[in-house]
Formats: sequence, C-alpha cells, structure tokens
Amino acid sequence: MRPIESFELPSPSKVNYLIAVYGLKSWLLTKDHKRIALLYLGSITFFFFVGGIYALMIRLELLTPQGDFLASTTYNKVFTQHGIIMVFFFLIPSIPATLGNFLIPMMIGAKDLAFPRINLLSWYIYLLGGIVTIYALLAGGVDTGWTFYTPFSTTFSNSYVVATGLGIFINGFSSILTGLNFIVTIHTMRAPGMTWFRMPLFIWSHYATSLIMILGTPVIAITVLLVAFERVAGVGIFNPKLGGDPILFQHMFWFYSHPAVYIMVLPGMGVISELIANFSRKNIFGYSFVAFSSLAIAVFGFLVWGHHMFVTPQSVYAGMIFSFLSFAVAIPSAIKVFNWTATLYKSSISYDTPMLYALGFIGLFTIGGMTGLFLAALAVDVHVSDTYFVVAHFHYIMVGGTLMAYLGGLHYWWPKITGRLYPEGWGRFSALVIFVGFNLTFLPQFVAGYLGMPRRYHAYPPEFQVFNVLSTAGASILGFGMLIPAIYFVWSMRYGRHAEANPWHLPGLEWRTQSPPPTENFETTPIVTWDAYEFAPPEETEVVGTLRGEYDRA
Amino acid sequence: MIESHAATPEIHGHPALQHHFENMEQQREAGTLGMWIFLVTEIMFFGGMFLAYTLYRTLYPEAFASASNHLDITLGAVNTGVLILSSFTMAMAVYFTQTGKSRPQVLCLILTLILGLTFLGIKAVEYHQKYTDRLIPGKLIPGAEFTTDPHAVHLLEGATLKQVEMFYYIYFAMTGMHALHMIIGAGLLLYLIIFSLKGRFDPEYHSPVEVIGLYWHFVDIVWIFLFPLLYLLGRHLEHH
Amino acid sequence: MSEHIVSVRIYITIFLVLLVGTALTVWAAFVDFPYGLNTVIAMTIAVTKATFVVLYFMHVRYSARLIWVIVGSALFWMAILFAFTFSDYLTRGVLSTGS
Amino acid sequence: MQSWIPLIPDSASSVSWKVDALFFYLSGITLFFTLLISGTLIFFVIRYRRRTPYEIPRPVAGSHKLETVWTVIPFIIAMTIFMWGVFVFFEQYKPPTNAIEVYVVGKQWMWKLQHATGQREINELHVPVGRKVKLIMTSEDVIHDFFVPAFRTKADVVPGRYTTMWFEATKAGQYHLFCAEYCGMNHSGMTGSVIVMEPRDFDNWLSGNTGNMTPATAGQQLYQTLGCASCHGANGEGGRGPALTGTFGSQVSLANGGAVIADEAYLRESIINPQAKIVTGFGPIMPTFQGQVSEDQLMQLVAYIKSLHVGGQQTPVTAASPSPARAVTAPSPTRNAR
Repeated sequence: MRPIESFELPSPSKVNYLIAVYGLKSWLLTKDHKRIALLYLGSITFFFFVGGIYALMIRLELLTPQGDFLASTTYNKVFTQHGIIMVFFFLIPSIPATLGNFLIPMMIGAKDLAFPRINLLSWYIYLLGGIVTIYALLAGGVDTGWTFYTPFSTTFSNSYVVATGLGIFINGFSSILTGLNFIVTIHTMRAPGMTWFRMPLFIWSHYATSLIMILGTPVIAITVLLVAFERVAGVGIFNPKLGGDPILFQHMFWFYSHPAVYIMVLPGMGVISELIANFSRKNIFGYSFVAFSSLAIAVFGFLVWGHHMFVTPQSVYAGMIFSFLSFAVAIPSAIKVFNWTATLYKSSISYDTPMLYALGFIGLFTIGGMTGLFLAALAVDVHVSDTYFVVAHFHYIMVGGTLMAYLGGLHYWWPKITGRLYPEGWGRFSALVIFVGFNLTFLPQFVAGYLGMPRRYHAYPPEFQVFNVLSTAGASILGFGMLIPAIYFVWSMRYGRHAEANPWHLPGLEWRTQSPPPTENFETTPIVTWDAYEFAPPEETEVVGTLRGEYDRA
Repeated sequence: MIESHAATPEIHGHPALQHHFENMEQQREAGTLGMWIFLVTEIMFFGGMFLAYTLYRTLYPEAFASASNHLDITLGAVNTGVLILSSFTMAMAVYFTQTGKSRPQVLCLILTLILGLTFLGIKAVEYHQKYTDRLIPGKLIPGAEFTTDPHAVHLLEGATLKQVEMFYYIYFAMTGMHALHMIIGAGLLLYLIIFSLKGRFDPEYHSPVEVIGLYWHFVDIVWIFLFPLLYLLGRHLEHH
Repeated sequence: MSEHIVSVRIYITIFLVLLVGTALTVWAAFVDFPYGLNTVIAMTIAVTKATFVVLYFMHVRYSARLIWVIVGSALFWMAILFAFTFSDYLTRGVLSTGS
Repeated sequence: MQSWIPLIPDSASSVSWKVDALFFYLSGITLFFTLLISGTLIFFVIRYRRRTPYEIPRPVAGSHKLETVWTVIPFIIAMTIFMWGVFVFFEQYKPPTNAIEVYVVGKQWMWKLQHATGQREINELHVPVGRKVKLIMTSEDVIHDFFVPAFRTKADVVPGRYTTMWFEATKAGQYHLFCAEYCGMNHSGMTGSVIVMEPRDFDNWLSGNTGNMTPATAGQQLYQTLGCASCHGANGEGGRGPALTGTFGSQVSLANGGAVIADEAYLRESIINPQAKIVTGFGPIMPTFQGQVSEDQLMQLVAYIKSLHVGGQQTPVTAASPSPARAVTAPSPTRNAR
C-alpha cells in the first residue's frame, strides 16, 4: 500500500518538455512553466555571479583598513550594486521563480500555472528590469546603498538613481505577476483530491510568499517611482525644503523591504520542509503548525518594519510597538525550527547532499534568527544598528537561509528538472565547503559589529582588521565552494547519469511522472488520495503525547 | 452561433478554452480571481500616495486647503460625473455580454471609451491651467518652475507657498498616476471593442470583458476618493 | 458556481445613487460644519459611493467568499500601512517634551 | 581588562554597561538555543541515520502539547528581552535636564560642533567625566548618524529638524566617533573622536580655547542684524511679535487652538516656517528665514532665545555685558569655578 511502491514508473523514453520542441524560438516563446523556470534559472544565475563579483570586490577592499584597493566612490557603488543585484535580481526571484515555477503545478497536479502567458511575460519583465539596471550600472553606477535613503538619493547623489529605480520598478511587476499567478494557481488548479491540508509545505510557503509579493511590492514600486520623480522635479514629498519628511521614505521603503526578507526566506523554509521530510522519510511533525506559521509570518512580517528605524527620529512609542511585534514574528520561525528538528526523531536520515544543505540551513537560520532578536531589542539595536552586526545578521538569513535552501532544493530536484544526476560526492564536498566558508565569513562580522565597526565603510580603524581578514578568507572559501556546483551542474547536464522518474523513492506528486516530465506534466490528471509525505499508511501513525487522536489529519 | 454554445455543456468544446484548464468555469474563475488580486496590488500602489497625502494634509492643513481651493471645482465635478457614467456603461457592457446581446455590448464599450477619453481631455485642460498659472512643482517643466509669487494662490492664514508646492506635487503624482491608468484602460477597451466586433465574446466566454470591467470600475473608485480629497476638502474655509 | 447576472434596474439605481452622492459631496464641501466634520462627511460619502461600485458594478455582492476576503485583505493592509506610520507621527516628541 | 583581541568595545558611559548586560543575556540565550538545536540535530542525524535502504520509519502525528510548549516558552523569553530593551532604551533616549549642551551640525563629510560656552570643534568633541552632555543635532544636507561605540548610543542627524541624544561619560580617554548612516562619497571619512577628560582637565581645555563667541552671543548679534528686534523687542520682551523671554520650555498656546511645548525644534520651525504654529493673539506677519540663515546660525538664534530668562536677575546677554559663560541655560560647577 505504500505510495512509493504503488505507482508505476512511466517508461523513460517518452518525449519530455526539454525536447518536445526545438529551437531558440520555442524557448523564448514558451508558455510551459518548466521551461520558464529554466529561463529564470539561467538569468538568475547570471545575476548571482554579477552580485558575487561585487561581493568579492567588497571583501578585497576590506582586507586592509586604508581603503587602497578601490576609490571610495567606486566602493560605494560596488556595495550598492551588490545589494541591489542580490536582493532584487537574485534573492527575491531565486526560489519562487525557478523552483516554485517548476514545481507548484507539478506538486498540486496541474498542467501549468493558471496564466502561462503572464508567467512568460513576468520573465520578460524581469529581464527588462535587469537590462535597465545593468545599463545604469554600466553607464556609471549608483551609489545610494540599496536602501535609497532620502534626501541622499533624491538630491545629493550624482549617480544613476533614476535608471536604477526604474529597473527596480519594472522588476517589481515581475514579482507581482509571479505572486498573482501562484495564488490563483493554488486556489483554482489543484488536482482532484488535493485538499489544502494535503498540499506539500512547499506550496504553503509559496502561497504565503505570494501574499507578501502582491501586498508589499506595489508600495516599493510607488516609493521608488516617487524618488525618481523627485529627482527629476527637484522637489517632492521627501524633501525637507518643502516641509517634507525624509523619514516618510523609510516608512514606505521598509513597509515592503522588511516583508521582502520573508519573500526571500519563506520559500527557503518551504524547500527545507520538503528536504527534511523526504530525506528522513517521515511526515513533518506538526504539519498544520508549520503550514500556518508561514501565513503568520506573512501577516506579522508587515507589522515590524519600524525596527529598521529605532535610531531615526521615529517616535520612541512607535519604536516600542515595532519592537514588541518584532519579537512576536520570531515565534512562528521558532515553531518551524522546532518542528523540523522533531521530525527527525526516530526517522531514517540519509546523508545526501540536499539533506546536508537542509541541516546546514537549520543551524545557520537559528543563528540568523536569534541574532535578529538583538536587533529587535531596542537598547541593543541602538548600539548595533548600521554596524557590521546587522550585515552579519541578514547574511545569515539571506545566504545561510535562502541560498542554502536554494542550493539544497536545486540538488534535490535536479534529476527531475534535467533528467540527470549530479555527482553526489562532489555535492557533499561542496556543501561542507560552503558551510565552513560561510561561517568563517560572517561570524567575525558579529564581533566587528558589536565593537562598533559601521557598515558601508570604505576604510576603517585598524583594530577591526583582524575580523575583516578572517571574513575575506572565509569569503574566498565560500566563493570557491560556490564554483564547484556551478561546474558540476553544467557538467551533469551533458555527462551526468540518467535519472529515473523517482531517484529518491519519494511519494510526492512531482516524483510520480517521468524525469524530465512531459510538457503536460502528467499523462492523466492525477487523483490524490494521500497526504503530503505519506511514506507509510496512516494507520501506522505513532501518536506522541497523551492526547491520542487529537491531531486532525485532514 | 452564440445560442449553440450556450446550449452545449462545454466539456472540451469552447474554442477559447485554454489547454491547461479543465473547463470554462475554471478558466473564468481563475481570470476573475487574478484580476481581483491585481486590483489589490493597485490599491496598495495608490495606498503609498494616499499615505503621503494624508500625512502632509495633517501637517499642513491650511496650505492644502489654499492649494485645493485653487483647483477648478466645476471641471472636477463634471469629470466625476463623466467617470461615473462611464462606469455605468461599462457595467452595461458586461451585462449585454452576459446576456449575449452583441450589438448593444459593442455600443456600450464604445461609449465607455468615449467617456474615458472625455475625462482625459478635461484633465488635460486642467493641467494646462496649472501650467499657465505656473503651478507645476519644481523644475518638472523646464523654463516653467513653480511660481514664487505669493499671490498666485490665495494663501489662507498659516500656509506657505512651499507647502502649496507640496500639495501640487502630490496632486500631480496622484492624478497623473490615475490618468495613466485611464490611458491603459482606454487601450484595453479598444482591444475589447475590436474583439467584440469580431464576435469573440459570448455568454460562455466573456472573461475579458468582465475582468477589464473590474479594472475600469477600480479606476473609477480611485477618482471617487481623489475628487473630494484634492478638490473639496477645505472649500468651506475659502470665505473666512 | 454559475454566475449571477445583475439586473439593469439595479445598475441604473446605482448610477443615480452615485450621481446624487457626487452632488451631495460638492454641496457639503461649502457648508462650514462644526468640529471639522467636513472631512468626515466627505469621506463617508466617498466610502459609500465606492462601496456601491464594489458591491454592484463589480458584482462582489454576488461573488464567492474568497473575493470578499481579497477585498477585505486589501483594506486591512492599507490600514496597517496607515496605522503604523501614524503611530510614529502622532506620538513624536511626546517623550522629549514630557520631561 | 585588555585582552589579546577585544570582543567588547570600551565601556565609557553610564548606559554602556546596561546595554552590555542585555547583550550578554541575549548572547547567552542565543548560545543556548543554537547549541540545543544543533546538538539535537547532530544527535538525531547520527542516532537515526538510515541503516537499510528500504526502511520506512513509523509516521508520527504532531502533538499540541509540544507545540504549545515551544510556542509559549520562546514567547516568554522574548518578552523578557523586550521589556528589558524598552527600559534601557527609554533611558538612552530620554533627554536629561541639567546637561551641558553641545550643538552639532553634520555635513558631507564632517562634524561641526559648538559648545554652549563658545568653543568650536571639528570632528572632535571634548567632554568631562561625570557630567551629562546633551547634543542638539541637525544636518545641512543628508542624513548622518552620530555614533560613539564606547557610549553604546547613536542617533540619526536629519536635515530639516533637530534630533537630540545624550550621554554621561564615565571614563577618561579618547573614543571613536563614527557617522553610522551612509552619507555619500566620503562616508567612511566622517569620523572623529570624543575625548573624555577629567573635570579639571576639561576646565583647562575650556579656558585654553576661548576666543569664540558663545552661540547665544552670536545669536544675539544675528537677532539684531536680521531685524528680529523690531517685532520681538530689543531684548526679546515682545512687541508686534510674541515675547521670547522665558519662552523656552514653556507651553505656548497657538492661534489654531492647540498648544505646544517650546523646545528647540519648535523654535527652529518658527524661524524658518513662521506660519506653521502661530502664537495666540498674533497675526501671520513674520516672514520666513528659510534660506537666509544657515543651520549654524539657526542654532545660535535658538541658543540666544533659550538664554532669555524671565525675572531679570539672570540678565540675558546684552551688548553691554558680553559674559559668555553666563549665557548658557543651566548653571554648572564648571562655570562657577571660573
């Protein structure tokens, strides 16, 4: 009766989405969500390496305290562009636009997303936004910091703020349309029997992500637009000369940009839920708590933006409210971590590469999340805000969280996406290298930050050098670790062993079709009669605690 | 043609059914849901500007009243009427599509388009007045910087010209963004008219008409708020 | 879920209500109400007009509960944006001047 | 106390140990949970490693009890941090009375400071041990941030408004002053030092650095040259404009029916935007001084208005008696010593 044995593997010789039609045009005009996911994968990887080169330049500059590698104007542009590229063009679309695009229809048993043409459109919009931004970078770059704080960005910066803002504005629509597509798909396209509480947690987290995308992105869009408009007009609502308040910009900016952090990490959490359950062959402990915690994060994430503004003239009472809510939003994340850990209890854990990334994620996310509490605590934040402590904290979430999950997910679904296996040994090796390199890069920054080293400094007092040397050393290891998967993924597309339909022997819907899947995903529309992560029949379920049967298996 | 479609249950029948949907009902539902979600993003988009408006209106009530009193209330009110009427004709267009009456449907769509363009025309007249009064904020129009004449606008007690400029900045941002939405809406209407003339829509398949109708009504609603906020609040202070 | 077709009579009624609302709000703007009620009145009329458009022209009254939730969430998030931003502006300076 | 590589910055203000205490508390909690989670993970990963390729563990239902436990306990811990943070924060930000006042203007990319006694400094601030120091700050261009790690405090310096911060140094020495809000090209060069001196040394430093007019005296001269006196009276006693004597710190009732406490921000606003909050009984006749006075001069005007006390014994600075030290708001031991 076990689902992994009960379904028949389709024969591998069938036509799949990769070879169904040929030619460049068939890719550029495709409406297949899987192909669009690959288009995204390619473009996102490009932006990741652009952002990575900037990161490398930052670390090289900070190796010595004098600021001798780059001029300060160059350095300011480099860290700004690192942030803009990584946040808007890599992290935000990373998991949703690639893995989400590929897997959401497959996991719910649909043939495609609800609006395939809009899906393709959103890739083109992403590309257009990217091109405009790259143009701005090549034309002379932008030096406002990715936060675009006024009045520096509106009046004082002599760089390409308008063009960059336009690029981000355009890119925002890509994000909005992706989120819209996901929500409609999840509501209307589920296969018969795929009830809400049978959906994989990956879907739940993407649903929550999409909520943030559609509710938050428009606000950053109008904010960036108003900044650009204000630069052109020379006056505006953020300009103190007209009685405008520069702090209003920060409210409007962080209304999106704090939830944006959850756009980045929620899909990662979804990936981790998949990895933890599937590589320990156990259903997720407290499924509904993990599912609802995603929604809770999406809602509470909107109530905490003021914690970026504790040292601004924001009123101390508003600061108090924002601080309180920031602590509240930590709870759903904690629930997830505890449930993932509990899932492993009495499970059957494999040491495959994706699982290594998942375990690394939990450890790093714990540190990232806990150091977030330092920043939510008003008094400590006053000291550490705008220092390297903040830099370290959000890299633990964005790199230690999102990037780890992205790489883990990419390894996990690689056989499904390409029909090829990646080299497992190299996979494990690179996962370890990345983990070590990451920690070496960012742990010292916590110390440097508490010692008072401000962020965005091109030169710094010599007593901070030791931490920066450690950090740069770690970054080189991290960079090296990133190159390994880049090489073997490309290699495996041609030379990797052929993957069978279900190489990991898992029950999820995406594994119940051939690898790579046919264009329509499934031969016939599947009828779902099982729960997510149902490795063993429900009657074997072990009940923890005393309240037998209290747990509704929906 | 239309009748036959209405009569046969659409299993795989309708030519407008896209391959990845099971039936027309699912396709229509997805379309409507999608447009509503898009409207949510639109609400948040305008929300940012409404926030700025509310904040500065609270901080500088006299200046905002002075500036707002200078706007042409007649043109504003007429435009409100025009837009409401266009919303009505749009609703009727949806009605006639649902009931399969294609001639009045096209007529209603054309009327809606004409009314929309009328609105934009009146708006252009208003913008031109602001241009001649030198009330375009900052250096948006090169050579026609915002006025420095303190009598350009009748300033109420407590108002400064700088704050008046702030009002006009917000005024142009909001009405400009609204007008942009109208222009996009006009384009969408044009598409509807062309495809209606080709007879593409019928009671079975009218998602585009319905969905673009939703968009049009939304743009109307934005104006329903913009009109009192920009033109009316503070009028009662005028004769003090 | 088959769709509901709203009758022409309702459309015409709503249209007239909207026109009356517009006239009313213009009239009310020139009357000097006490206690700064002008803003409240103008906003009440605008919200009423918008509600009619949403319920009838946009068919929400006859739509699935999901549409109600979506409309509600848009308003809720707008409220968040406003309430929390103003939680800052309305309490600024309280601490420093209270000393 | 100096270890090989310091992990904690110098602790040199009255609040710095309080911030450190909370920091250690947080670090302890972080360490505990990180070890708890990663320890459990490592234990499970080893203990429950896959032994045979086809084994299927028994599925498990969740447990509301456990979920409740690990929701409530973290919440309680979080609330302790929150409350602690609030208490220290209010102390960090509540401006003290009886403080030495220093006016700070940030501009790309330097700090201009002026003591109430007239001494001007650039990128350096001399303060005595054991006295509260209040900074009244503004910016000429973009947002800056005055950050002294050793004091565990910072505050944004924002154009178009005054922000304040305060500290009480507890240990003599030289400490870093950073601009912590990115402000453009030479942001990392907008640094300096805060030099904390023993009170006697500070007095010596003060007396060795006279020669500048106090901000209040300079403000008084501006008051005359800008023609303020024609409406507000030669010594701020009022006329066509409201009286300025004793205004600072008092409650002012406004023409629109409201009321406001006249703090530095109010005085500043009333100079550059006189129509904003008009005092009851006066017309909106004052012209704006926006663009005619620099931020430095605004601060001097504010300092002068602050020096105008009621009563007359504490005579405000007049042209006849240019005694700089007496112009400052509160009497202090330092100045009495002179």
